[in-house]
Amino acid sequence: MTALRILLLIFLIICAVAVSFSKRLLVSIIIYMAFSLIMSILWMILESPDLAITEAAVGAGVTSILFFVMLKKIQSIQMDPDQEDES
Amino acid sequence: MSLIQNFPFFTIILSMFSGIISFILNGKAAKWLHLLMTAAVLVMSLVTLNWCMVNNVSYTFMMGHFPAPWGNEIRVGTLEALMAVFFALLMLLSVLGGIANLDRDVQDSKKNLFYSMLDLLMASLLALIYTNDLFTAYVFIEICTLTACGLIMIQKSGRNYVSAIRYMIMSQIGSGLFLIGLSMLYSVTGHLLMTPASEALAQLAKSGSFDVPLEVILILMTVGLAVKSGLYPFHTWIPDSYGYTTPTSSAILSSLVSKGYIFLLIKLFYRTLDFNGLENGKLLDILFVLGIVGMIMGSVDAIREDNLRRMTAYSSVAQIGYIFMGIGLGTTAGVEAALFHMVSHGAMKALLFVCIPDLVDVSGGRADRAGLTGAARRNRFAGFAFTVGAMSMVGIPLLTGFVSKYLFAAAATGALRTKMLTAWIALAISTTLNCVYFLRVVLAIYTPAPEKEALAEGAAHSPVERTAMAGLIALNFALGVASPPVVWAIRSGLSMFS
Amino acid sequence: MSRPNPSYEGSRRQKFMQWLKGEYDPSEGKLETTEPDTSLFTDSEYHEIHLYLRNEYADNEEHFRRGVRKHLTRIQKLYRLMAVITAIFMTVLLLWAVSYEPSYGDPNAPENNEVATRYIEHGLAETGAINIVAGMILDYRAFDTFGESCVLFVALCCVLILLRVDADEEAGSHAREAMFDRHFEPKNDIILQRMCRVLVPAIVIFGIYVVLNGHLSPGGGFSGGAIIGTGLILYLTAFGFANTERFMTEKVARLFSVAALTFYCFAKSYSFYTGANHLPSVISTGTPGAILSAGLIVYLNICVGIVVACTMYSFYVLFRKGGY
Amino acid sequence: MGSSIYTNYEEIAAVLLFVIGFLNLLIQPNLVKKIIGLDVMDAAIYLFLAAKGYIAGRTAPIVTDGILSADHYINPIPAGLVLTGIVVSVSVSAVMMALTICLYREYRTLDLDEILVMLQEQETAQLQRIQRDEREGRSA
Repeated sequence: MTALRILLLIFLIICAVAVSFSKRLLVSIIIYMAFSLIMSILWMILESPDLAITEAAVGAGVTSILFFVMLKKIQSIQMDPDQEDES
Repeated sequence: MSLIQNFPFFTIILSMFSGIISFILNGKAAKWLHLLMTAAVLVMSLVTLNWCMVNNVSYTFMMGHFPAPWGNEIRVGTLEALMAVFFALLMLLSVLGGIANLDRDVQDSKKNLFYSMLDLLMASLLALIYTNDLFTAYVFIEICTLTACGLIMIQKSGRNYVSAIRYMIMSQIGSGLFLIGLSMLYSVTGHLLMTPASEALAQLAKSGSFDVPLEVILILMTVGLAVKSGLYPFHTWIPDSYGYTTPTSSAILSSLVSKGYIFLLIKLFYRTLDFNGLENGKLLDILFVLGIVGMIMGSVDAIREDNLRRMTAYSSVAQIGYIFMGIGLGTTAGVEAALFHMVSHGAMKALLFVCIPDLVDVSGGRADRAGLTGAARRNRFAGFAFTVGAMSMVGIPLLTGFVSKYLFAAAATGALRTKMLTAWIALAISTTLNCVYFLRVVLAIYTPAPEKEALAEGAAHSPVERTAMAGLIALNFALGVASPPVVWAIRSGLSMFS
Repeated sequence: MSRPNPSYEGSRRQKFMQWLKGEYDPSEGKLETTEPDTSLFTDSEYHEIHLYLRNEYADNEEHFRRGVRKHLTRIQKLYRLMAVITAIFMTVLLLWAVSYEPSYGDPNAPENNEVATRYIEHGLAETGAINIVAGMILDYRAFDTFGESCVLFVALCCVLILLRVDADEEAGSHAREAMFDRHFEPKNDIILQRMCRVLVPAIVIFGIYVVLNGHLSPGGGFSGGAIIGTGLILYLTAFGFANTERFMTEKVARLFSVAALTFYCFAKSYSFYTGANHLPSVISTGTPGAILSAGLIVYLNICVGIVVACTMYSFYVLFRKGGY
Repeated sequence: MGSSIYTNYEEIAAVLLFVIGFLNLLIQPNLVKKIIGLDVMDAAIYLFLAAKGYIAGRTAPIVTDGILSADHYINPIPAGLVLTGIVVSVSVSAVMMALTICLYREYRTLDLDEILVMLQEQETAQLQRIQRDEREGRSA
């Protein structure tokens, strides 16, 4: 169990570092999703099922969806021809 | 338990409830609800204050069916009630004082959301004042941060978005530090309520275990709250956030929000982290030094700034420095002076922020000194209000700024010799610098500028705003002339605070 | 404007005054400006030349931009350096503190004191909740949790202020937002729609199960609400606004949130008031294990669930289109 | 250094994650990464708290088989605090995301440093325009 714990913790740190160094934002967000899932497994190991279910629903679910929709929105603003002419 | 003792709880719930209900009201109804709610909070807090002063006790109020180490609780005393009175009063006057500007700056369809935020801000400030539980404090700090962010960006413009996001970043760092300190505190004491935690801490200090975590906890929590209240090296978000939003927001942000965090810090020092034990540590010295640096550098930055609202915002940095300097003196008198200055700075800054837009309006929208020339001749009332606020900031007798400077100087005599001299010198320098930048503006606005007379014609005069400004002027004079009862209330409140 | 004293230009005093006034000269250090020989010109001519030169430089966008950028980069470098130093200092400080903390999994750690013991040993009798965490956050420490719901509510208000497109917005914003939204609309994707017919009811029912069993099993209002919200979002992505607006409009979301929060507010006020004044409370804890047990907890969980589901769905919709 | 450093892996990881998140929040110019940094920072604190609540060999605080002994369950308080905290961090990140969209709409970039440069430019240009107008007004 200790080995698994340490492995998961190392994954967490790798994810956190990878977020800051990845070039594309979409990749960072997917890595953040993975971060949340690992976190939720860790909380299961730490005997806190309440937290695990919340983190899985919120961190990996809703927050990531919000991130995706934000990126999409930004892309659609970018593609908007009207605004390009104005600026 | 008498009905009056329930009033603090009623004020918190009432303001939260009006915040929730405002969400489905229209803008006008939400405005009236907000004004009525603040007035009700003011009256109830006054009654509580009276009750506490007559009975000269402080009491705890259980939030639920379970007593101290298990359930949440709030604690009420003279000092808390006094702060609640002033916070409600300043909130009411700031909103009334900027009401015409609010109508102009805030979109009609979003007015109800704005008032909803104001209600919840009031609730969170009241909860920060009264709470006796560390985690409740954290949750309400977050409400306070988010509502403050909402107040900054209510006037939609790119500049306000930038200041809002900078504010959020700094505040989240502060909250993060506070929360990790809180987790460590919980892990070594096992309590979240302030009083049991302090008992556990006293035992730990006796047994000598966990000395290192305790020191780190102290540093983390203090730095967290200092970042959030804008102590000098962490002040970079202040001028932008205060400088460009609607005047009510600026007034509330500078006179209430940052004060709420400082009050919580003082409460932590007194109730949990053992203020008297702190005197031996280095932390108060660091706060003292940062306060002094803030007093001087804030004023220097204010001198360099030409835009009037940003200048006033920089002067807030200096005033926060005064408050931390008072806490850093390490004596009860210093904390009393800091508490009085929290009130008096609130009164002065609310007045300044509320009257500046009127001066700018009669100068064709220009906020720099050259553009404001003669503004006081075009709008005499606002000019007078600005002069009173500026004189108070400088520390002219009969006004509240003088009393707080006097209290700081008097408190310094009781401190260590080096601190005493440093405090006096810093007070002298800071006052001189205050004089420079405020009197410069006062002179500019009274300099005749006949070619600009035409600008005065289009400016609107709102009687409500004038009444509110008159109220703030009166408050400045009242706190200056009749300060002894307030100081006495602070003193007696502080004696039953811990 | 009088002619400046030649010896004043470039002197320390002038630099100090410039610094004091916060003036920033964008062409500083870039251009060699020679003062025109004053003996050749009359006073007014000199003034004109002076004005012309200054205007030229002020309008020179490229110079100006580079100057500002250089100035800001200098500040940013310093700022980054400070941030890294702070971070290193903080790592050392925190690790130092952690090394003296109670060790992992230690049953004798100070936080396992009478508070936690009472929550476990009397929690079932006093709150009626089998899930002790739910009993703790919704009964023992209910004020925090009410504050937490309010945080979510405040966040919703902030996002509404920022992103909702109203009638009084500048003309054309509605049309523009609708056009942006076309990038999201699925082109009636048959696979997605078939999958959603199966998945969405399952997700929503699971969410409702998590909410209703908050006091009996892991989960509760918040996680269940988030699950329901995700289900609604999935439905919206598959079938588009035309279908969701049949049952989920802004008005519905707003009324549900406010009703839930109002109920929460009143229920908790009642319990705080009776608790503090030592009055008997009419709320009974019921039989442990039944769905309708644990006093107010199950109702509060439902309220939190509604608020969270509506808020999450609203966030998504506002981010996408700025309104319903 | 104390002895707990050899056993508290979760806490050490939490400290490292906290600092990584802190640095991301402060020195990443990109707003999206700043927000992720903020979330990482908060998650680190929650990991710290949850690890504090764990007791070796005990089960989750959900009453099973009617056992009501404190020796059987882990500490429920950290879990409750973290549950509250997660909600707060979601709310904060949602607000920051909304702000990011607005900033992008206004300035067409996600780089906060770039935005600050633009603001400074606007401000200085405005100031110079005012000063120029004044000079011309006076000389005329």
